Amino acid sequence: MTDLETFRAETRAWLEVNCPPEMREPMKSEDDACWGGRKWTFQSDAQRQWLEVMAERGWTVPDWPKDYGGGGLLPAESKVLREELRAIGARSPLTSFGISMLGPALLKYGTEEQKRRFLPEIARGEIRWCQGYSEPGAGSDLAGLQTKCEDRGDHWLVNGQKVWTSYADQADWIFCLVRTSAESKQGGISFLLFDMESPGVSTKPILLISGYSPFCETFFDDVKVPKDQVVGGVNRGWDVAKYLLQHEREMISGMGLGGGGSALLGKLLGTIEDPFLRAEVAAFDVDALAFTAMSEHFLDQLKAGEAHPAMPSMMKYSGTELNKRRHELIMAAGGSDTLEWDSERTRGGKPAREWLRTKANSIEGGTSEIQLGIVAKHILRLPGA
Amino acid sequence: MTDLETFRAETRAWLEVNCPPEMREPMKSEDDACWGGRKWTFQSDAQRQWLEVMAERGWTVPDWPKDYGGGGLLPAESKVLREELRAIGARSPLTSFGISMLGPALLKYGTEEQKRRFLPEIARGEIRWCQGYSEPGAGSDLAGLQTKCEDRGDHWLVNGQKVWTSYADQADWIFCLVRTSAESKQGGISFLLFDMESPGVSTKPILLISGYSPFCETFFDDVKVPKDQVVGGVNRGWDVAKYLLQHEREMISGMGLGGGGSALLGKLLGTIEDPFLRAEVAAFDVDALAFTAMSEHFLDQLKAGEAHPAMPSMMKYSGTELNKRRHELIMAAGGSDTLEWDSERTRGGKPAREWLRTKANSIEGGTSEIQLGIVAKHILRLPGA
Amino acid sequence: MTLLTDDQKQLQDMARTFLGEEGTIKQQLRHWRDTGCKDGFGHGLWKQFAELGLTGVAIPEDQGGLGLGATEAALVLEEIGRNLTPSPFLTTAVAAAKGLEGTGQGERWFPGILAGDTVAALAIDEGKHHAPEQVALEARRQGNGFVLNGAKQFVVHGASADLVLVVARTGGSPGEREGVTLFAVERGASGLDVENVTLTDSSKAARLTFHDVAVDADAVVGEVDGGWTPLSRALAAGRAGSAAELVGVAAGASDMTVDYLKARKQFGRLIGEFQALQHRAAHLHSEIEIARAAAWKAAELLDRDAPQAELMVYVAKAKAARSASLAVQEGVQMHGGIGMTDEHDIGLYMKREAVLGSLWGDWRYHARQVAELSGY
Amino acid sequence: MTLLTDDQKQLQDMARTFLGEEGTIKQQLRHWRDTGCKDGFGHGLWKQFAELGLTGVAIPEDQGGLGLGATEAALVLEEIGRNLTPSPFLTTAVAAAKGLEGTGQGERWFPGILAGDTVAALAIDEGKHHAPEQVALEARRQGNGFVLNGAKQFVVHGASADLVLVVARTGGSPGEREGVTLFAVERGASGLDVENVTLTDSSKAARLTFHDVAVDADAVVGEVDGGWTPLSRALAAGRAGSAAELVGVAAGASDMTVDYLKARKQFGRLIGEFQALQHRAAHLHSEIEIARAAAWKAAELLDRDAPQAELMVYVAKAKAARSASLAVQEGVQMHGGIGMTDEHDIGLYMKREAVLGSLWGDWRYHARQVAELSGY
Repeated sequence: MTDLETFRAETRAWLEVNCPPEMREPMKSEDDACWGGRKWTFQSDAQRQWLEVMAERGWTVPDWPKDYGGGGLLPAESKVLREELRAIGARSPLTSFGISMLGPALLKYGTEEQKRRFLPEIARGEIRWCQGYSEPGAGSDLAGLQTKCEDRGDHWLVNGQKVWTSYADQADWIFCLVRTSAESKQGGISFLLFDMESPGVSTKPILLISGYSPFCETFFDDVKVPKDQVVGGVNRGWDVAKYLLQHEREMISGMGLGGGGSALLGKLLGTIEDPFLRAEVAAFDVDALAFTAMSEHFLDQLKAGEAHPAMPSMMKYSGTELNKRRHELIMAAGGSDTLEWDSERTRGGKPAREWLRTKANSIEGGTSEIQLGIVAKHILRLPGA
Repeated sequence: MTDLETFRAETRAWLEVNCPPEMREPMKSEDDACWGGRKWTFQSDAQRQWLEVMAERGWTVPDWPKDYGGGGLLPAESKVLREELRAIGARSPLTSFGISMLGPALLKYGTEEQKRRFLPEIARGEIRWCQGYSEPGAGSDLAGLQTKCEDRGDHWLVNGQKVWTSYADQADWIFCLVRTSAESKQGGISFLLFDMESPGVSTKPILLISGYSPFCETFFDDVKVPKDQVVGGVNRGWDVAKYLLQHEREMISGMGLGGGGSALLGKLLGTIEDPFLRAEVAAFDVDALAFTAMSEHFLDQLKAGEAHPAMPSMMKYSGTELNKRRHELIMAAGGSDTLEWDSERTRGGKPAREWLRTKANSIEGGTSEIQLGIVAKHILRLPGA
Repeated sequence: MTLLTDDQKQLQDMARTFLGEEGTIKQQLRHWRDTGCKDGFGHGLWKQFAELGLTGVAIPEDQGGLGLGATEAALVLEEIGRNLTPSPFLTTAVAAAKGLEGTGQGERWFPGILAGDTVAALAIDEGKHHAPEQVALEARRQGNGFVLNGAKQFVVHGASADLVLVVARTGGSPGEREGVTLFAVERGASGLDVENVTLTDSSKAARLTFHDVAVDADAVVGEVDGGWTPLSRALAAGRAGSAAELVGVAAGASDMTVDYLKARKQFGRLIGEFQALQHRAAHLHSEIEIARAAAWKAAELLDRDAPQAELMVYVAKAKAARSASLAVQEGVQMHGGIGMTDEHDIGLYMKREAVLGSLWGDWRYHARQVAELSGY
Repeated sequence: MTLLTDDQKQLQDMARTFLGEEGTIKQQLRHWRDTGCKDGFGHGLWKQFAELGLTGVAIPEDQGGLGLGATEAALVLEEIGRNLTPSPFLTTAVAAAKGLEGTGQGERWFPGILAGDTVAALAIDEGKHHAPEQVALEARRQGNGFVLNGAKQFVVHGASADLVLVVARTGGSPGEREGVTLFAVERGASGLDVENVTLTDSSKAARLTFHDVAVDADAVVGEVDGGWTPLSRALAAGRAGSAAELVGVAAGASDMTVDYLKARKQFGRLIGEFQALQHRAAHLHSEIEIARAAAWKAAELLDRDAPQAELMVYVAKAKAARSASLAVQEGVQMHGGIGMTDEHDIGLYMKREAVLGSLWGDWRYHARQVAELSGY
């Protein structure tokens, strides 16, 4: 047996013992995810146990170095682990912006001290992070942000407002873009980390058309932040921000089909009486299965370091547009049943609310228009893009 | 009976006597149209007779003044005539760029002498006109044209090249945009009329992907043109050009569905075995019938002087995109039969050649992109459009 | 038609002013939604409809109405759509009124409708998809009347309705048009179970369950076993009307979006300067114009009782639903984040389109009818 | 797979160089088209395929081939698609070779294919639409062999073929997979009428008419009544291959168009600066990348003989055809007038897409298979 075969056999055996059966059942919705953090209440013993054993091995972040709480796996091993997890239908032990967004940015731009301080907490799911990027006046034009961060000698003083902060009301810490200089648009931005319990931080959930409030407005009123919590250097946060955005898009594109994964929509819907709808669903399934193939290919490219840096934009664009189409079709198949907004029959209007929720997919994390512009500029190299 | 009812009764009776039965059969293709002109060979006695009797009454151009060879009808009468012609399925007696494009421009911008000289010949189908607008370097950017027109005292001297001149090789005269001044882009353009038999004019058909050559390259080599053949004033041709373009787009949007008219594509295709294709055809028929309703409405608005000046752009855009879709579906329904390029079975590859021909619909007469830009600017009044 | 007469223009102006002033999103939709109104609309506004004569738009003059037609109804409904005004106008004054017309039921019901006192609803669907031929709700003869057993859903305004037009089967089998009978069932009928359901757009529809609901013989609208005739008339008017309302929804969403494109700045420019958005907005505008022409054409043909009316109603509903769907999706997307918030009105257009687009058949249903009616 | 191995990258480089130098539009497609070649491709180039070993890409090593698979064939076919290179590679070295594999017919036919001497064709369709189950061409037992009667169409390279794999019915009824038998019919068989038809893309396909064409028992490929097995193998390889070639067509058209956007000026700017075109080009690029991933995935699953291969082949062909159709339509439109001329190459991509997109089932056929195979 090669080393890799040995690793596979051992991993399989270990998972067999350590992955609780409940954690092998498909997630019914996003609500089943484990986010961790100081305020987290585990939904079951199985959920707690699965996080603990995986974190213990560093397998919440299998390819991070062991020193920072990771598994220290080689890319090939990491792939084997993914395959084995997929084979038993294991749920992700931890869903976290710390893992998918901040972690990669810290690994690349953080100081040694920052890595040792923040990464292990992320790996163990002890601190839940949120992202302070967008502002009311700066949506797609992210670099236009105005949240002011002044150097007060022994600390930073932050004043301003963020918007679209996902789960800010449930997060422990924030990674935040702030303006440390007005002299240059992109060159006056810094990337700052701080505790959401710092005095002067407040959040206000935003009610969405779906009736859910996954986002907040977040206000900073004379928030004091220690000096060593800037990542990547003062006024050099834009590079960190962009790097992190790529990872965010990878994550979003990975979620592309939401809870659907590679399951055929037509199978999910059961008998489709309307032949016209059936045709549309089949056309959708063609696109969705093709996109799933692309996602696998992209992930392999990524892990092999061969992915074009703008590819996440392409994936994010295609995946989110597909997901919107998916939910349009689910609504069409559900007919007037799915139009019920808060009946028990629809579990409180779940189909319609999820459908409306997907409309944000092509806006959050950079609009579809922004992604197409990035593809045009960085992949096609069109002039003036 | 009101005057209009009387007019309707008389018209109906007259048509019954004067419209030959052959001219009431649907046209099988564009080839059945009567274009007239010095080089024209009538395809049948019926075709000749129909043109003659209609021209006699001025009904090739029913709403032009009688002095210029028109029928002098009021808008309401004109509408009655159209309805009665449609009721018996009468073919158009004359298809002509003189009627649809040059005529309206002359009526608005021509001198009295020009109107009396050119309009009656157009109305009678004696002169076939072609349009000299596009140049190799000036396609969508029409005003960038370079064909040079110099004032040589007693005549103009024209040198340059046009492209996409429809049927230039069969036309008698050309209405042509030329550059009389280099000082201003749009303000240096004049609108010139001249005989295609003038020395120095030559044409070369362009072979298209359809295998047909409806367009030519047209070359002017020291062509002398009399001074009185400028329309709308020297260096003031751009207004004439734009006005004429609107009429061109009206004409094209009127032809929107090509030979199809308001006939349902699904009926035309007969049994559609593939349920997916059937769904697409039905969706197309919905769009096509809705567009037909729009065309009727637009025509009525136009005749009533209530149409927004940018509406022809909207109609041209929608109609040509529909026509492309129509032929995509015809090809799909025809399967491998329609892929045969020159067999007798396909009458020399007619379905495929017509399909390819439609691809030019959204390019000629201003691309779809140009039309959308016009709608954005002039109807939606979006900034910087 | 295809061009409005002066009278029609006046009616349009009147409806535009009335609904633009009294029927706004803030005063009506949001108000009734946020106060949790059980009807989902305001009876005061419905009274105003009556005072303006609008409740009688489709009711014959000799029965006290304006004696106008589908075209005039379409003009009013476009303004209703534009303002997302919740009201029982479509179900009561358009669909039900046409269903009752000439059946002898007018005398009983038109006065209440004209006065703005009566709300009417249509109970057709029994499953999640519109399929009127599939009606299975049983109406069994009993004595001088009938006994109804079965269930209905997606009965818009069903819980507020004084009158429910119930499509039942007195003969034949599900799938057949023969054997269908239309009944006028009054509010509070014994054995009638009403579940008031809030829909995505905050409007109310009911699920009705009939347990041995007894009705008199004179509750029959039209002929026994011949209910397809008044039902078709009601559905044609309702579908043409919903097409017009959808055009209003589309136009409202599109106008709001174009305004936003002219106001919102990003990257130092108005976003309306970006060509990609310009082209999409121009395409959308074209689609809405075409949908309106189709809706008007359908109304004109209905008013002329022309044989092509049936086909064109299918076309109009399908086209209007597709255009409105495009309008609300482009609208939300072009608004960006703010478009996702409950606070902004654009999302309300998306919700309304979903309900109205499905009512009495979604666009696929109507496209399928085009194919079937045309024999392909 | 999903990432290429070093060997595969080498093969891809080789194919790219070979076809980019020898298989160009000017040297091959236009040359054979404009000289009115009856085969529509050059035998010289086919010999070069053989010299490079490419004719044996799918033939087992122990029978003299490279013993590679669908993935390697896909890499070659993408380059063929990009250059619009006319050749019998897809029908002969991919589809027919897989059909013959393991049937005992390899010994007879592989040497000729390997040498670049033999051209093979598949005769499946009998109507204008692909429907292999519907085969009706009759093969009646006679003595030690069979007699064939019936007709075939869309037999690509049928008139140039030394070997035609004919799908016939020895049992069952049209619509059934049982009772289908695959026959290897040689060029010049008596009673075989060949009409050479030029297609839209200047390639040649034949209409074949069989009048009592007698074949020996050893012309049977695989088992009598069991022809569905080798036919499925041939079709899976052919469809996956045509998907890969379509990706090449799409990529070639898209690259040509993006280059044009960077070169053509209008209104004083490069047209590639216009945002509406940028977004459409970026969308197109995404679609092509996704189609390629699907084509590669289908090839990988075929090579692994995985159960999901059938589904993914349907997906790949459907996705590739749709993406390529988008690519050629956007390509012609963005080229403007010049794109409509025969002189420019972009129109040739449109013509090729039409033929290749239909071959062995258009995208609707394949989407329908996805639905049927998945039981909805």
